Amino acid sequence: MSTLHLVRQSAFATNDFAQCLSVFDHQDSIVLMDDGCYSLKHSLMDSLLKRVDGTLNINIIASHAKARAIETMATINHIDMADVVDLTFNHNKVITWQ
Amino acid sequence: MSTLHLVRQSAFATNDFAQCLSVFDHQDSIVLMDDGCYSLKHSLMDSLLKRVDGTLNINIIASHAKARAIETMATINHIDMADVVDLTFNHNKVITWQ
Amino acid sequence: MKTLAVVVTTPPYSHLTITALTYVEAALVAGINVIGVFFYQDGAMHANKNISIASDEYQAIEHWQRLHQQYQLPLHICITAAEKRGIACDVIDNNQINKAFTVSGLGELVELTTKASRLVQF
Amino acid sequence: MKTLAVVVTTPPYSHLTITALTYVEAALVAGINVIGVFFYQDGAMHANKNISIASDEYQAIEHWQRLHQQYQLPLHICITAAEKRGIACDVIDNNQINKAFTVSGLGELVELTTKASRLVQF
Amino acid sequence: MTSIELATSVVLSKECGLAIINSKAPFSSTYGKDALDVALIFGSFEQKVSLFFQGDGVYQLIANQDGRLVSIKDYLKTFSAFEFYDIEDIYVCQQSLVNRQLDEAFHINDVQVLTSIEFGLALNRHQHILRF
Amino acid sequence: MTSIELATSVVLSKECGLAIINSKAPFSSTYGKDALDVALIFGSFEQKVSLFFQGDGVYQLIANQDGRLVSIKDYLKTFSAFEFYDIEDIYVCQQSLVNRQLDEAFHINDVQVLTSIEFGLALNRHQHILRF
Repeated sequence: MSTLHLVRQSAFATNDFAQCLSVFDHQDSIVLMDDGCYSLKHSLMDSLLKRVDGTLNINIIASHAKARAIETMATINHIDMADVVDLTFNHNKVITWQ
Repeated sequence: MSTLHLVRQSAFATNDFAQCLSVFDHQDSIVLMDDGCYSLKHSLMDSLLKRVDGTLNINIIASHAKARAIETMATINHIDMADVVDLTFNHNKVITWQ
Repeated sequence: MKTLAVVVTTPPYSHLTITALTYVEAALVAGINVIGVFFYQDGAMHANKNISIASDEYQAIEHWQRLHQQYQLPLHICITAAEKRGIACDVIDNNQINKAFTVSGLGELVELTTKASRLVQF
Repeated sequence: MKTLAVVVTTPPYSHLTITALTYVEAALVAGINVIGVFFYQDGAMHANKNISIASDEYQAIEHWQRLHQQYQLPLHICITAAEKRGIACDVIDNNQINKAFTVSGLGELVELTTKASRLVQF
Repeated sequence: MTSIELATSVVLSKECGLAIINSKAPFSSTYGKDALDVALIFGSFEQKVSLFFQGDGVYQLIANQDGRLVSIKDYLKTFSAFEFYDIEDIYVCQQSLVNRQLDEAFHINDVQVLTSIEFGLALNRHQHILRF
Repeated sequence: MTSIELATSVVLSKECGLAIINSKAPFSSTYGKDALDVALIFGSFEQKVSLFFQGDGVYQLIANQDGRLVSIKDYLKTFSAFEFYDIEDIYVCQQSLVNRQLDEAFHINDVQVLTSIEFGLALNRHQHILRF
């Protein structure tokens, strides 16, 4: 039973990403899209990366990050929208945090 | 040169109240209205109350707080919309944080 | 003379608009010269005559019309914001625009801002 | 069979809608059976034929129409959400509603949700 | 099968229906009412729907509110119809309550206060999730 | 008059025009574009307007962005017209940049990076304030 979390808002602006992480399970995956890409640089993301110890599936839509001039790191998967469709069906359900 | 700050959003949901406080001057006044009333219970408000040491003019629209079942404290002025109009002209300018 | 200009950016079905209306009415009752309300962003939706809000909900548009009639309060909607939101503004005998509202450009906001001693946004 | 239902709550002039469109098109291209898109809240504004977005901006409504024609993608707007936002839905020969969209009730969302193996909200 | 595995399989087998997460305070936007309308229509079509309250959404459940004081038709009163529509699973995030200094005093009965982990597990039992 | 009083009176006497606070990131809403339209119309009417960037609004100034990658017409390019419209006072909150791990590398010239106190003082020099 895994969940795909679509994160669409900046963690610097709203509390939504914190709510996402509070229900996040180790089998789940995250896709950062739209302003959710900014959350990559938030301290909540650092905490998450430490908590899951490198086993976590964190993805970012490459074009959304590049449009915003966000430098990403190698530990994050750079994906496109076709990959998001695949992830939708590789997980049991989807929650959109917007 | 004083500013009236109209705070309309919950500090628990968005970063706007933090931005308001970062430009807040000791001559300024705050009105908590709409979901801004919830900010009364946020730790940022505790910090503010400590910082200004009781000299601060903090107001809450009584009907907005009561509709939300928010318990207010005696150190806060309970006002109505006519008072907000007065405050508008007792200060040099208004910033709305929404 | 205390003069006030107000900018409204919330749509008629938002409860935040009730606060804007209450404030403007309190200002008018207090004898403040409210030189105009400028509806920008989603606020422009107020001028759409086809808007239908359930009858037991707050009727923001009727209340703006009432203030317009009772106090000759000028109500300006931004034409660009309105057209983006599906209000046709360029038609002769336009029956989609509520007559209490004047279709204006952003220049009207400049006018209001420079004339008013206070500008308040909702 | 992979079946997908999508809920769109952002208006046509929001850039967030581009992401929804890109996702739905990627699903269709991948051969997913997208059984319908349900436009709720501000998403209902998509069906307003009078919406006019500057020609050099992204034309979300045209892209939905294209997907509707190319893939017979069903596009449902919620009638209550639409009427709140100034789209008259109860008129015969209604010329305010974009023909690519079907005026539906929330019951259609129940239908889509129970039939789809995945429900994704934008 | 250990008792933990048994418990897990029971949880898994119950997967069904729609979960609605409410994340917004009640009186400044129509999100709460829009979510309620979805919940009631699912109920009236006899489809399983559960309600989750998290973040500022928990304010929707707090006792002694009165929207009429700010000219708002109080849709929160309709929450009392949940029983009639067989909407029985109503969950609230304990951490969200604590953060906001709120007591567990609600205007409807049978609200289950869950820790973040329980809240996540309960969400996970549903097939589809919408968030308002 | 002390030098501090003198400095204060100079600041006070300059009070004029409109300040626009930009608080939203550029590509997910129309707020940035809506604020830009207001700034340019004030400029074209030869009214003084100053731009402030705070919170996620600072993302509007960052170099090397490209909205076309996500099919958005890049209104940020229009920022280069500020000079033509005599919009000269462009302020950004340093703390907002630091929080977001952003360098002071902007896509337009003459952006002034201010501490929170300076940012507040600069705002205070204006007669009217709008925030988008």
